Amino acid sequence: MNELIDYLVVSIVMISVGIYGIIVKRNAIRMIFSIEIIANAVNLTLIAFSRYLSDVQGQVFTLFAIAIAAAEIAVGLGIIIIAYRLYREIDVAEYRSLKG
Amino acid sequence: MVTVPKKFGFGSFVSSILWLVFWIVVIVTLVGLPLIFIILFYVPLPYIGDEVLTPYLFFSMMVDPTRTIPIIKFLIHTDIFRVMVFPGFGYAAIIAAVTIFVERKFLAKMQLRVGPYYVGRWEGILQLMADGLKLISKEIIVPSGADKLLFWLAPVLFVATAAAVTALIPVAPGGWVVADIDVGLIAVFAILGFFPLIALLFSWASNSKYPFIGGLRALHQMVAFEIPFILSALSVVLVAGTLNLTEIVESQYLYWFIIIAPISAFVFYISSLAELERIPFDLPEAESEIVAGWITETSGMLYGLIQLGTYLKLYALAALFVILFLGGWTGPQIFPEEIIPGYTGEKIYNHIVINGIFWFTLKTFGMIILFLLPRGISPRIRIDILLHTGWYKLIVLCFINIFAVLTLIYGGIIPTGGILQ
Amino acid sequence: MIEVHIMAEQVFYGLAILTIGSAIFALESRELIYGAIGLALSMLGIAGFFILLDAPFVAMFQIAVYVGAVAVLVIFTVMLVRTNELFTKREDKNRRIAGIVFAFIFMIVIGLILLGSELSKASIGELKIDNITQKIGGEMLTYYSPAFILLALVLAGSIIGALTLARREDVDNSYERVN
Amino acid sequence: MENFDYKINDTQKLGLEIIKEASFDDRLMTLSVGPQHPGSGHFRFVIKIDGDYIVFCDPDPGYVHRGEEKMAEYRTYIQNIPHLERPVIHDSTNITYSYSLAVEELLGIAVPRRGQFIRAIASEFNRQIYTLYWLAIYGIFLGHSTMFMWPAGDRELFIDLMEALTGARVTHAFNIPGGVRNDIPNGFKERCLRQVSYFEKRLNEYEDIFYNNPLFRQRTEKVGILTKEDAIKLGVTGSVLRASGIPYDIRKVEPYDVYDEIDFKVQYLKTCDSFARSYVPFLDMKESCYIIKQLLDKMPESGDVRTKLQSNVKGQSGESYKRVESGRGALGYYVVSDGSPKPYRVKISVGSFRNILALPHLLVGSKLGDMPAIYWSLNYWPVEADR
Amino acid sequence: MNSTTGFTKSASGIIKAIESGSKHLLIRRFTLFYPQKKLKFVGDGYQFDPQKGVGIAGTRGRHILFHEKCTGCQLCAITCEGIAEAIEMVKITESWKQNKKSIMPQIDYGKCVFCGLCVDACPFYALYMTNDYELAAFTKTHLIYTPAQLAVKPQYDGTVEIKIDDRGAYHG
Amino acid sequence: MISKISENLDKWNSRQFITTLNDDNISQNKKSDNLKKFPKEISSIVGDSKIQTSKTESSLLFENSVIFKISSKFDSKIVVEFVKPSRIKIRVDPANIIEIAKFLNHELGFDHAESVTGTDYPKDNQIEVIYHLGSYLRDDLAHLVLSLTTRTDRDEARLPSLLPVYGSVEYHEREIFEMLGVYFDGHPRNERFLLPEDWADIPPLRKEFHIKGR
Amino acid sequence: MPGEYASQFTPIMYMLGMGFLAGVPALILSKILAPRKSYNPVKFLPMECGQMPVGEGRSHFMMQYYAYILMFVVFDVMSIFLYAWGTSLLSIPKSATLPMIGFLGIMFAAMGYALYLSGKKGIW
Repeated sequence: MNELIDYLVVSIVMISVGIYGIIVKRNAIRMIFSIEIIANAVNLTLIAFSRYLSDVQGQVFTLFAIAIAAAEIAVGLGIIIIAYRLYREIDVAEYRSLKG
Repeated sequence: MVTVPKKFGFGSFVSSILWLVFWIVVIVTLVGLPLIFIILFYVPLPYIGDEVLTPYLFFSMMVDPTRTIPIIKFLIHTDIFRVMVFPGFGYAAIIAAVTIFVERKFLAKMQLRVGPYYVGRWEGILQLMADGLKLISKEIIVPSGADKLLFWLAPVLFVATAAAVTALIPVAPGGWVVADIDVGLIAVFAILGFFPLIALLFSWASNSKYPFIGGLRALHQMVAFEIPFILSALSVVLVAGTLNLTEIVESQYLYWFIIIAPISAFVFYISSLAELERIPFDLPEAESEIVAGWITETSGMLYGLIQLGTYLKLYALAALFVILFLGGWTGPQIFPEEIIPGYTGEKIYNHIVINGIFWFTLKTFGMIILFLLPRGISPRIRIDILLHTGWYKLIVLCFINIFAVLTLIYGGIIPTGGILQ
Repeated sequence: MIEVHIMAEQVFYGLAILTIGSAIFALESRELIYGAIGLALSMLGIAGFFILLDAPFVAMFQIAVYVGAVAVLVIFTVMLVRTNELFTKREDKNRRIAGIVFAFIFMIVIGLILLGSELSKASIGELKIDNITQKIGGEMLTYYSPAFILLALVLAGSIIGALTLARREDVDNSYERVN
Repeated sequence: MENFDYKINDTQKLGLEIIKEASFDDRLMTLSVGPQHPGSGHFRFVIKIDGDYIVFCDPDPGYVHRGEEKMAEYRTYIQNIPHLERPVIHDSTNITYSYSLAVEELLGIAVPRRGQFIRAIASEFNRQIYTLYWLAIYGIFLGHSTMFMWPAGDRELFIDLMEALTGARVTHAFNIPGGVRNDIPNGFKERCLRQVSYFEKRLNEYEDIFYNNPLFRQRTEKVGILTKEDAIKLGVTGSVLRASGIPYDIRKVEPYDVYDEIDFKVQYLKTCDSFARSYVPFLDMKESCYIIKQLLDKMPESGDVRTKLQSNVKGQSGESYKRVESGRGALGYYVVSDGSPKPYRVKISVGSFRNILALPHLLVGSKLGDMPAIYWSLNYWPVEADR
Repeated sequence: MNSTTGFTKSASGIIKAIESGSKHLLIRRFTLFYPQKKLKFVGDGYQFDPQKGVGIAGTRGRHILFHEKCTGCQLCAITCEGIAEAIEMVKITESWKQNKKSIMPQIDYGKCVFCGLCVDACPFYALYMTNDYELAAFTKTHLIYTPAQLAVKPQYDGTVEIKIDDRGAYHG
Repeated sequence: MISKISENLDKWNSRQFITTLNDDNISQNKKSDNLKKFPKEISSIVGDSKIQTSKTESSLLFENSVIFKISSKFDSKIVVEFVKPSRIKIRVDPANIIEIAKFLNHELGFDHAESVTGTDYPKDNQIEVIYHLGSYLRDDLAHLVLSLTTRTDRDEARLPSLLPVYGSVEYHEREIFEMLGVYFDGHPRNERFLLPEDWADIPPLRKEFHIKGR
Repeated sequence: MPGEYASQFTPIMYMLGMGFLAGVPALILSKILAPRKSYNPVKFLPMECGQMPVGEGRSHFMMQYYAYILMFVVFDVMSIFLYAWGTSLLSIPKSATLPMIGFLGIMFAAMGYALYLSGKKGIW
């Protein structure tokens, strides 16, 4: 049977994939993908624990987390677009001049 | 001098059918029956009621029709029957087929035409079959440079997704629904969000410009109308207090929700038109601007599948309108309890279910006609007007109705604690 | 219900493969638009897990938001940010190896910690709640109402911020009629 | 109908800004509209779009009936008639009308009075046929399929009428130098009157479902504004010109045959937009019904309809330029004769070719969704422009 | 224009459009069911009176050639030369006394444009046009009508007439 | 991919081309009729011929007043070819045409060009280009069509473009360029417009271009 | 045991499978029945109105309505939150509607400002 630990393992693998993406990818949109993957892995953990405890609070947290992830993605893509317009580039390594 | 096709000869028609029957009988007796018996020898036989379904029993059922009632009952209550035949795919597909015929005749009447006329003996009733045969026998052209997998997969996905939407529709009392989900309403919205993505995927796969613009327009349209669409159902949920579609229908046994949420119903109607990509919102397929929109590169059966999916979607949304606002299957009982007076055998005819199906189908068809009507009377609108309508007008209208409903609930006019309790 | 429990394990493995595979595809696909589709599929897999964990409302929310909205937004951004060469730029190899190694180390360490802990023996029991959606709504509006208001502020701030960021200063198009 | 003038072409401002911006950017998409496009006819124009805005437009006509002018130099004056009507088979009486006028001037012959009336009736009917066809296509261009079917059906009744008169359904070959080919059949007058009164009723229904439809108004009002100055500069003609506020109609300014005896108003609007350009032909149809009634009323009961001509009649050397008002505006023929039985040079000056100049002017800066609304409102017949 | 009048105007416009559209659900259509029913034409076809120089109104369908009047003068062929090149003069086997050269027109309906100018050109009342317009054939050679075929008077039994009344126009 | 397609396309096109050529040969050989034809020769035209009109000289007062206005300004530069009811034809030198057109547009009110026509006169070795000018704004001029004519050498056909004066001649002049081979100096696009993309023959409206089989 | 609610969703999967069952055989049948003519390069070109295609079909291309899509993401989240409220409206105390009113108020303000921005300023 699938138990709590199985979900946690899936979550960890997802987080690792996300971390790999953040380290390797320099494309800003792909980095946002990585962040989303990590956020979802965390959501999965939350829901798994919520089910383990037979409680809805984890689900409420997940709803909030998803909402905030959506808001974050909107702002993140907005930033990417303004950066693209300024530098004609979506490679984060090229955004050095942002350091000021 | 005149070259008209040969006249229809009734005699030759009958003789050809007789030949066909003869050959079928011969093949069945020589090949089919031995095969069936061989299979029956190895396969464990199912229990029908209390007795094992032996071949003897099976054939004796043919002689005595009343003995088939248990097997029919057994079949009806399986999941396979629900998915394939009654509230599921078969029913939806038949309604979709009838819709296509009705649309063509209805539009033709409105436009002083005749519509399909020749195929089938009466008013071109078999036109759809002829069209299907034509589409099947056409070559499918995959444009060069297309993404082959997505190009073939997307129309099938389209039909499958449309079928998944129809799975959520309750048709009659007593659990006549394929999937009875607690969050049915949100599931409908979630699945409907897939269609523009499929459109965009298909347009991206076909490596052509016009489909590409069409796919983007489909996404824009979804963006403009998804929120009014979701919000317009909220005023119903406020009163019903549940997201389960069956319970929403059951909570309307006193009055239909269109009485307390007329503006929401109007918004739902308009947004459904937009979701269905029908005129006046058929921007993704606007043929005078972008040849045929996202289905420009489709040919043959791919086009047929997309059309099938579109009409399944039309049925699903019309049924959803009926469920949310028009009381679903509720209606006066007009079917008698017994279809054969004095019949005392096992009951196969449930008059409440039949009544529910009748009223549901009737209302759904009324809604489908309403969905078809704008195609006859209005031109297509432009994309910026569309976005403007969705964001500035429909959302405001939705909230007006939501607050009206809220006032009714808190004012005690609608009893708190739910209609169901 | 019995069938489901037999199926649940296979469904779980299928969903795991779908989720992780499409997450990797989202990061490694050649075309960014396919990457967006991969992300959407991955989120769909997560939603499948949610359903498996008896959280249907959250699952539907996940599908509606991620497939319906976020995938659309990402695809539009990909459309907006033109110039195809930007997307096909290769990463340098060392960085890639470092990333893979680090990810593996992280996975193994945390995995070992988890497997060694008591959690590995924890078993999921019967579900003791009904009317999940109503419960969620109730919790959200009573106990967590300050967080809810805060969330509203976050959403409002994000939309205003995103629009302000994406605005073009160089065009003064006060002539545009929206209708 | 509220009349108001536009000082600036405000719909196109944003588009023009985008053109400036797009010139250094690589985000343009080239679309070729036509020749196999549901929204072009036998015509092609290459557009470049930036998002939803058209920033470049290059018309490329010339796909059908090229070289009618050259072919006319190889045929006698009368043999030319079935050829010259090919470019606009829906308006074939009008396109041979001005040819007949020009050749009559070269040959120095006059048309009997009854013939002049029959000509005018036939040309009015043909204008109705053309305009109905045009209106049907405008309907389907904007996605209004009912507006495609109704005018197409009502056009059929006029075609039946023309068939009774001339014997052919579209390519009538009816006008001929010296008059018309045949007299009207028995009972034609009553049939015409019944038809016209029926059609006037139908026009009100068109107004209900199409012109007063708010969705149609949204599509066309304040879209593609061709100001009066631009209209004159670009030399557009016909309904496009009249929609820009200039009451110029050849039937009024230079009456040919019997039009100086007819009482009618030149229909024009001052809103200069696509709606006006689509509404002026409609008003013309209404006015045309009135003209037909008058013509039938004033027509002499009997008399000659045609001056007899030799089949290979020789013209005096010289030239003539005659214009009529066709469905698409002024239609002029410039015919040069060298005294032989064949014309030395025939030039057809058609309204379509003049109106098409306004297409890039209007399309650049407008939205892609406005393309059909602007393009077909220019009253452009692709085949006619190709000649 | 303020918003309320705009709203009422557009609402009334939509309602009128719906009314006008649904009204037509009950109106008789004027579709002609063509192969079963045929339209009634004026007269017997387009004819020409060379004496007066004026035609007689009628449908321009397939030609009819009166052998006893045709003199083989080629005027129809000459006229057609510049228009469609559909008429060719061919030898005929039987001899007519007015036709010394024994040539008569043969018409290729694959090329003919039915302008009727050959009828105008005939000074001997020999070539007219008839009401028959159903000339479709499977091969191009079947479209070429020899003088013998042209002499046959076609049967045309069109009876349907357009009727216009208060309920609309219809064929009946 | 596209290059491969275009290669194949070329093959395809060439195959079709060969078949059409063969068809033409066959049809020409088949054509064996001894019908009499009209003579092909075209007699030359006398330049200053006038046609008798039904109106008398007195009714041409308005037209003559317009002529007077023009000739009072450009005395010797214009040649009045004819004056007919509502029609005036004047001929000018190519060198003066822009000046005169500006005068006609801005002073006299001929605000648009209806059409531009070219006629080939091989006898005189000249090409005549005619601008039919009209007026939209002035009611009294509305019926009048003024033909502004100029002639150019056939072998070296060059004329100044009237595009700066009359915006409406843009496509008409392009048409004249490709149909008669008159190059318009100052026109931005002297290029193909109506003819096929692969047209490689002399300009078709010149008299030495003959239609096949005639 | 997890998966109690999952059993509700299995019929949807069956229905999806049914869609495939309807679609795939039709395509296979069509593949068998349909004629396959000899290769013609023009036939397989993407639609370009009868011309040779210019430029690539899959370009990066954007319409000028980006603002609405940004708004859509946030307000989609909002509208589904409203459902959580809507279902529980009858089972929670009346005072619990006050946070919802506050939520809606803040979102309305944001939406008004966003619509003002998207209408006024040029957004990609």
